[in-house]
Amino acid sequence: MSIEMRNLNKTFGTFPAVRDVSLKIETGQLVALLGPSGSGKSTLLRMIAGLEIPDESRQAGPEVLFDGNPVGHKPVRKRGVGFVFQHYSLFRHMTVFENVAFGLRVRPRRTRPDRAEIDRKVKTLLELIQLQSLAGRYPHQLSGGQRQRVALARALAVEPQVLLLDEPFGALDAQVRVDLRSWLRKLHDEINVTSVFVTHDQEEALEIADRVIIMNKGRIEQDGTPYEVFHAPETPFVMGFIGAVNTFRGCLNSSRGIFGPLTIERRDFPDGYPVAEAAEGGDIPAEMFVRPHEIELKDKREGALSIPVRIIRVQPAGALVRVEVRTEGGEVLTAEISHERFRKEVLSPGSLVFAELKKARVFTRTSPV
Amino acid sequence: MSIEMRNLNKTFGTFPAVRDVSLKIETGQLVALLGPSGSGKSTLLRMIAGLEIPDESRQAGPEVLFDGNPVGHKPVRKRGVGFVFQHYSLFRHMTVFENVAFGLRVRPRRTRPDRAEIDRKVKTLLELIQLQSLAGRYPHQLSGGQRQRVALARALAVEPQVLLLDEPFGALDAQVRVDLRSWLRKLHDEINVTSVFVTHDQEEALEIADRVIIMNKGRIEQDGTPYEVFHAPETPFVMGFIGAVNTFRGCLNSSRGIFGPLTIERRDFPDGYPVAEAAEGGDIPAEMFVRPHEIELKDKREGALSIPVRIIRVQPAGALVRVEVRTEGGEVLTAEISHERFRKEVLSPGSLVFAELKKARVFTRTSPV
Amino acid sequence: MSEKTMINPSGSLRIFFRGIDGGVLIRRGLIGITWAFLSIFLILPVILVFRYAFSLGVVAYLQSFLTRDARSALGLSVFTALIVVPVNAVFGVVMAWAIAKFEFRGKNILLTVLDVPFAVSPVIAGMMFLLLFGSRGLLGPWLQEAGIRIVFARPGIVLVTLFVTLPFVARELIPLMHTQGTEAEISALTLGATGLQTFFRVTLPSIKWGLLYGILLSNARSFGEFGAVSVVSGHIRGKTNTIPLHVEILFNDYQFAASFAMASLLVFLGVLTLIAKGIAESRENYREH
Amino acid sequence: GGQEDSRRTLLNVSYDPTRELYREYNAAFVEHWKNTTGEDVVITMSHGGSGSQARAVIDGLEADVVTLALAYDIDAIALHGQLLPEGWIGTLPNNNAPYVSALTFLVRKGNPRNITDWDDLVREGVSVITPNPKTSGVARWNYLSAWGHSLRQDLGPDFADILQDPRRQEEVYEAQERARDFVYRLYRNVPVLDRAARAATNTFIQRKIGDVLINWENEILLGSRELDEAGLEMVIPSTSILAEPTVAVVTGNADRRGVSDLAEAYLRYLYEEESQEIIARNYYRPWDAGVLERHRQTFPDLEFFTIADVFGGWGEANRTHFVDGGIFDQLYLEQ
Amino acid sequence: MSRKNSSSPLPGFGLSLGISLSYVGLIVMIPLGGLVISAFRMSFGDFLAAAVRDPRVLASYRVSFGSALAAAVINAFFGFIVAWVLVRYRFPGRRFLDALVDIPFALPTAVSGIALTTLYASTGWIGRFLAPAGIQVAYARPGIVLALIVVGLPFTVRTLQPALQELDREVEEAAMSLGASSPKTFLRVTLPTLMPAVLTGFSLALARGIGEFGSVYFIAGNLPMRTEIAPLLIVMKLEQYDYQGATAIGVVMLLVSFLLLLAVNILQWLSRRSTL
Ligand SMILES: Nc1ncnc2c1ncn2[C@@H]1O[C@H](COP(=O)(O)OP(=O)(O)OP(=O)(O)O)[C@@H](O)[C@H]1O
Ligand SMILES: Nc1ncnc2c1ncn2[C@@H]1O[C@H](COP(=O)(O)OP(=O)(O)OP(=O)(O)O)[C@@H](O)[C@H]1O
Ligand SMILES: [Mg+2]
Ligand SMILES: [Mg+2]
Ligand SMILES: O=S(=O)([O-])[O-]
Repeated sequence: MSIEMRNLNKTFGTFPAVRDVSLKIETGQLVALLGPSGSGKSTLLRMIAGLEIPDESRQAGPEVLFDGNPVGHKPVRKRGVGFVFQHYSLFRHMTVFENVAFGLRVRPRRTRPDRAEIDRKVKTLLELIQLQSLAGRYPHQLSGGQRQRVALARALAVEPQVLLLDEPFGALDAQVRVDLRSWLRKLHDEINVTSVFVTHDQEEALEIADRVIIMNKGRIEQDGTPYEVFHAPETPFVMGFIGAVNTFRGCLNSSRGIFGPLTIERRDFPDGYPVAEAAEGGDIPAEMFVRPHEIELKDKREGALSIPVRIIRVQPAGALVRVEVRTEGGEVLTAEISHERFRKEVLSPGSLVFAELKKARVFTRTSPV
Repeated sequence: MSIEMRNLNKTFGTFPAVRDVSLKIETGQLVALLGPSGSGKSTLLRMIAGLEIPDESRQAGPEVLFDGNPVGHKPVRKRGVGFVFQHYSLFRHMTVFENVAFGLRVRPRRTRPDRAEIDRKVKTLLELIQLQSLAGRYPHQLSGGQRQRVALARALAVEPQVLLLDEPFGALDAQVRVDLRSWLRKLHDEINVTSVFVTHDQEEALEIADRVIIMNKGRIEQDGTPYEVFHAPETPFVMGFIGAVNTFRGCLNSSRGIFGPLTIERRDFPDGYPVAEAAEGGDIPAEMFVRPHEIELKDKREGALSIPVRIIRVQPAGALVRVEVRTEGGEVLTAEISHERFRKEVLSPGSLVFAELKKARVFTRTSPV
Repeated sequence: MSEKTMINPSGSLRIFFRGIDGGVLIRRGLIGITWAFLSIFLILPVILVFRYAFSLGVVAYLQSFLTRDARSALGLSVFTALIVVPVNAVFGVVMAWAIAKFEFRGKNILLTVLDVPFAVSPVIAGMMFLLLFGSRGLLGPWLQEAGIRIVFARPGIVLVTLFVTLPFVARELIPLMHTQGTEAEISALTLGATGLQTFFRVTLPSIKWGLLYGILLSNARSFGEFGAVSVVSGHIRGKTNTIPLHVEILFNDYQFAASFAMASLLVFLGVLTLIAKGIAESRENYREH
Repeated sequence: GGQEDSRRTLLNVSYDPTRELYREYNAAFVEHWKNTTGEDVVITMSHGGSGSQARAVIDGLEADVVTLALAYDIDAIALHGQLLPEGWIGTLPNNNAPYVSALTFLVRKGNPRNITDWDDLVREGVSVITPNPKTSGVARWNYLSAWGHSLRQDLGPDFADILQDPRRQEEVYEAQERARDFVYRLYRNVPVLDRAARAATNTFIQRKIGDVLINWENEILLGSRELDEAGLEMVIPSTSILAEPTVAVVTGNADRRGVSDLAEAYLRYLYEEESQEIIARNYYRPWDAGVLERHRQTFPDLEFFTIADVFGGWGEANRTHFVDGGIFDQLYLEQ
Repeated sequence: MSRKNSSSPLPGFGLSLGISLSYVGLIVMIPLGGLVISAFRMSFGDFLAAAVRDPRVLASYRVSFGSALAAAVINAFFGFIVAWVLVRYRFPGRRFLDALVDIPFALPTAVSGIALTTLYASTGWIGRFLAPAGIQVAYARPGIVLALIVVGLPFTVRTLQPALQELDREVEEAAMSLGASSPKTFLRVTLPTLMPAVLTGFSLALARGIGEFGSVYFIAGNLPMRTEIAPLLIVMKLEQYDYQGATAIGVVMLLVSFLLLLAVNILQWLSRRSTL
């Protein structure tokens, strides 16, 4: 089922939690809503579920459409969405089995499956979440990860066509989280449903979503594939929020950019020169962002984007070696290089090397490059 | 101040939370206690602080020594340790300033600094944690990260020579955690204390600690630098716990190892052949571990450690490109390759490539290679 | 377990080394004070009640429940409780639902009003109903015209008892429901449950022990209320005397043993309530952890 | 069951010490009524402090007859509740008092404080138990009796007449002042003010508080009978006010409920000889001279004075002594 | 009372609030209103004369408020110890004591009054030991305080217990690791943190004590100006057919109780807000 939102706004008191969001999610997608705390992710999700009513706006009426049909008038229990909370919110007085069966048992008599059918369905679901053997347990007898899986199965039991998850792994240990992530991805692929999940963990979003929607202060900052938001962030906010980043503050004019230790001629910019407007007036303030893995450390200066730096700390534990360096101006940069490279170069704290920027994104106040 | 522990045991009821731990931490080190939930990290830390008394053991008496002097008889308030709790445990009825000043104000009159002196000290500390402007706020008016910094400043106010931190960032958002990590590292270097911090987040431990102690079921599994525990794990547990890993189950005999799709001759093992004992008897069960970044994806078979695989999923958002592949036997492996490499090879889902293991650690039941 | 060992409320074990809980001496001292204080103020009076109740032997004790007046007082108390307790349970749950699950302006005022019966002197409570329904009260003449008797009859006794027991169920449930939040209910709604299904299948089971305790407390209070009922009862022998009023009458009639026997009945009721509460709490803990 | 519904009931609202009396009398009356008319009736009772009982009737307690400790309380019902005519007094013989009583003392066995008359009650260190005149009928009688005794000591046996004599105003004034002081000293000796006669008896006998209890003669006789082993003695003072508990039909209620005839008969039968016997057996002084004579043993003679003669009736007495801010309140303000 | 969070998805807000308001209105507000209307029927001068000018009434306030205050203070103190012991220590009989605390909720006040009087009268089990020392409990101010301690005890203990349970042990450990001794930790950290609960329990016990009648009536002695409590005066005024006087005192007491309760609720609300 596709989900469409048009002109959604939500104000609490005078605080605008969601501002003018329009969005379409295609059938079968797994979409991540990513953003810092308080950015309105939960509120948006709850509006989709019908747990929050969008503000009436002056202009075009706000709408939530499922498969093109407005559902604004439908209460939550008629929308056919599965909703999963961060804290599982399992029914404490019911066993795992009863929790999962709940949605079937409360159906009106006409559409309620018979006992055997419910039994069969629940068993299938418990197999899906690999908890067949724990059907008789109560929630307090389960681990966090198991509870979360039960919560998911419970939501799936009513065969929703839309699955909404509000920080489904937020309450779990780092280790368990990582395991459940790929499990959720697999599950989504198996059962063919449209899923939207909220997270403030960028790794989680990048790893499992087909599409990442980044929210900030109630608005959508960027909407794209994980690759796009990581490699082609459209705003400084997205740049900073997704992945680690080194920031250089400086300015641009028609012929060159000056960022702290670096003066870069127009032709030397690795990814083309920032916007036209820079060409016209005088200097305009700008920020340059470079990701750690986009910095190479070499023993001699190469090209225009090379800065002499001194190594402060080397941290070789991990898939990449993280090296902290200090520029002559005193700024600290982080570079991430591969172990192969690390073995080749002599990179011990104190030694002087050159940091070469292989890629750099520049944002002027108004627009990105 | 150096910290030494000898023969520490702690049993709750009949449950052994810490078993026979002996350990020496040198002055000025920043040590991480890393391990899964329930492995006894907090208990060990609390024993150092004097918040928990070690069990009397039959043989040699348990001892905690600071700079070589036993402190077993000293209550927590006389040990001169700074203790920082996961949930901050700030005093709710006191302002930030009063929280930080608490330790100075409760000193016996003889050693208590005068008002002006306390004022000065607290101000310096607030500057250190960059919260000068919030001195008058109450804890509930602070963000999580700010609270945690206040908790640290409060512990530092009494100028402890040992700083103990129990999951100092456990209750924080991923984003804030990352910021505070490097801040903690810097702080430790500036104020010259011996620090021990508990975490169950391996990234955190690897990133900031000088030394990582890995605990499991109350025992120390490995004790070494971040590099050692990541690149030379001594046990399968450490291997699995630190960093992502692909696991191959199989067996070894005197001339070769057989792991699922792979049969590897003795001479082909990239890191030497497992222990001598394997040479003697027949096949012994073993596990082979390969980290994702230690797998290369090539378009042709190269060498003995190459497996034909089909690509399932490519996830190029991140410093490395994560590729999931399936072997002919149906096992799923994860490889992490650099973006450079990714651009060179044609790696789209469905295509057939060869996964080459550049490194592999084999553990027999009793000993690692 | 050594002297220093204690279990914290959540049931886990911890040892405090000269911690704030104090050394052995302080610990023993405080426990001693608690025993002494509760003995003087609670245990001795209860013992006294039973001593007098059985002073004429078990037979006399049992016989004191068989007199016509005793039976009628028992009957009236039971009658009152049979009305008051279910009404309290239903309205208590409804009020707790509104207050604990929703945010609205004026909640503090409603909460305060809900507490009024705790704080209002029982005598004033009785007087309020007199001022309202007495024959010289605001509605009295009109009621008399219509032939409706409220005060000095069962309805008045039921009304004042409703008044004094009003907060018990809601007060017990509000904090409980507050900490439980609304997520479980919302989950039920997303699973297609109707409002009533949500309430009966999700909310009610998770508050049932708290509800039971609230009911027991209001039951005990309904049986035990003296001051307010005394004002509106009229003390008609065999008609409008409840157990506590009968206790007083017997006491005034020099029938001390019988009087304390009736009182002991209420102590039993109290003890029963407390036992039930103990069970309820242990069930609650079992579920939580 | 159904039978109970069809029977006519009569509610007698009375004060505390009459429990035993009416328990016996009601049985007798029900039988008498059955014998004379063939009708089964049920009499129900309500007991409490006299004042609070009157108040309940005013507030709607549907009493058909009231048998209270003082005429004043029934006046209040007439005045505030308009449930019976103002001129109710006199509708039955002897000012509606089918029995009267004296006020006597109860002391510990052997009379250790040697208390023989009212004057002994004001001695330093004697502890006196009497209920609160604000709420208790007998307490008012006690109070007035003490006051009257003081006047009697000052003005002599014909003090009732002297009080009315305009020529002896000055003397009377001084006597009243001394009476006031007398009562003041008496109440200084009172450690507990119970709410009603019965509570005071309990305090004295059961809790063993006080050296002397002033109470209805009937209450004391009854108490000492039921608790004889407690070691108590009755002391009869030289004088007492003539305590006249009064009875009346609450016509407003009885008429409405259709039991006027029954109520009327219920009260009238109190004056019959067999009832007067019951009354005497329950330690009330019967109105019937013959019955009284038969019980001389129980009811020794003493010097009575009446509230009408000495205090100008209940209305006057109440206004002077018991209203808020009256002399009784002032006594305590001075303490 | 209007709805702030109009978008809560839970059903039944209007219905449940409506029922709540109607029920509370019927059982609490209408009778309360009756009382207030009756008070308005008298002139302000009469009201003052009856409620605050009469020295005897004033004295009864002093007795009522004073004794209730004393009892509430004692209850706050010992209630704290009792709650502390029940929450923090494990010892034989703990559950028994814990259950006992609710007895005064369940026992009719008249019964506890009679029982206490019997115990503490100079001939009682306890009174007989106090009397020789010249300590009079029953029929004196200490007796009133005693009865009020009993009826108020559950209020202080039961409000403190959950607060103590919730109190994070780590906060105390933090204080000790900063060098604070046990007493200092208690006074500077534990106690201030529990203060809202202490105050709440104290106010509830106070409010209850001011209004208590049944138990006090038996033990007080009821001497005007000395041991006569305000609720007794109300009863007395009623029995003297002085409805206005009774109403006036009732309104004053009600006002005080109401203000106390309001203060408690606001206090709780503030402390909840400040500890989010
Ligand atoms: N019921 C409410 N009343 C008032 N403000 C609210 C309410 N619900 C949410 N808000 C505010 O709206 C903003 C957005 O809230 P929302 O829960 O959508 O954030 P979020 O992105 O989910 O954050 P988090 O990651 O912390 O869950 C927040 O600033 C929050 O304080
Ligand atoms: N007071 C206690 N009573 C009983 N068992 C305890 C107590 N404290 C800890 N334990 C048990 O001891 C074991 C070790 O606890 P500890 O708190 O040291 O673990 P941890 O490594 O810090 O785990 P986590 O990461 O979850 O904090 C756990 O299994 C725990 O259940
Ligand atoms: Mg959220
Ligand atoms: Mg821990
Ligand atoms: O019962 S009395 O009114 O006489 O005290």
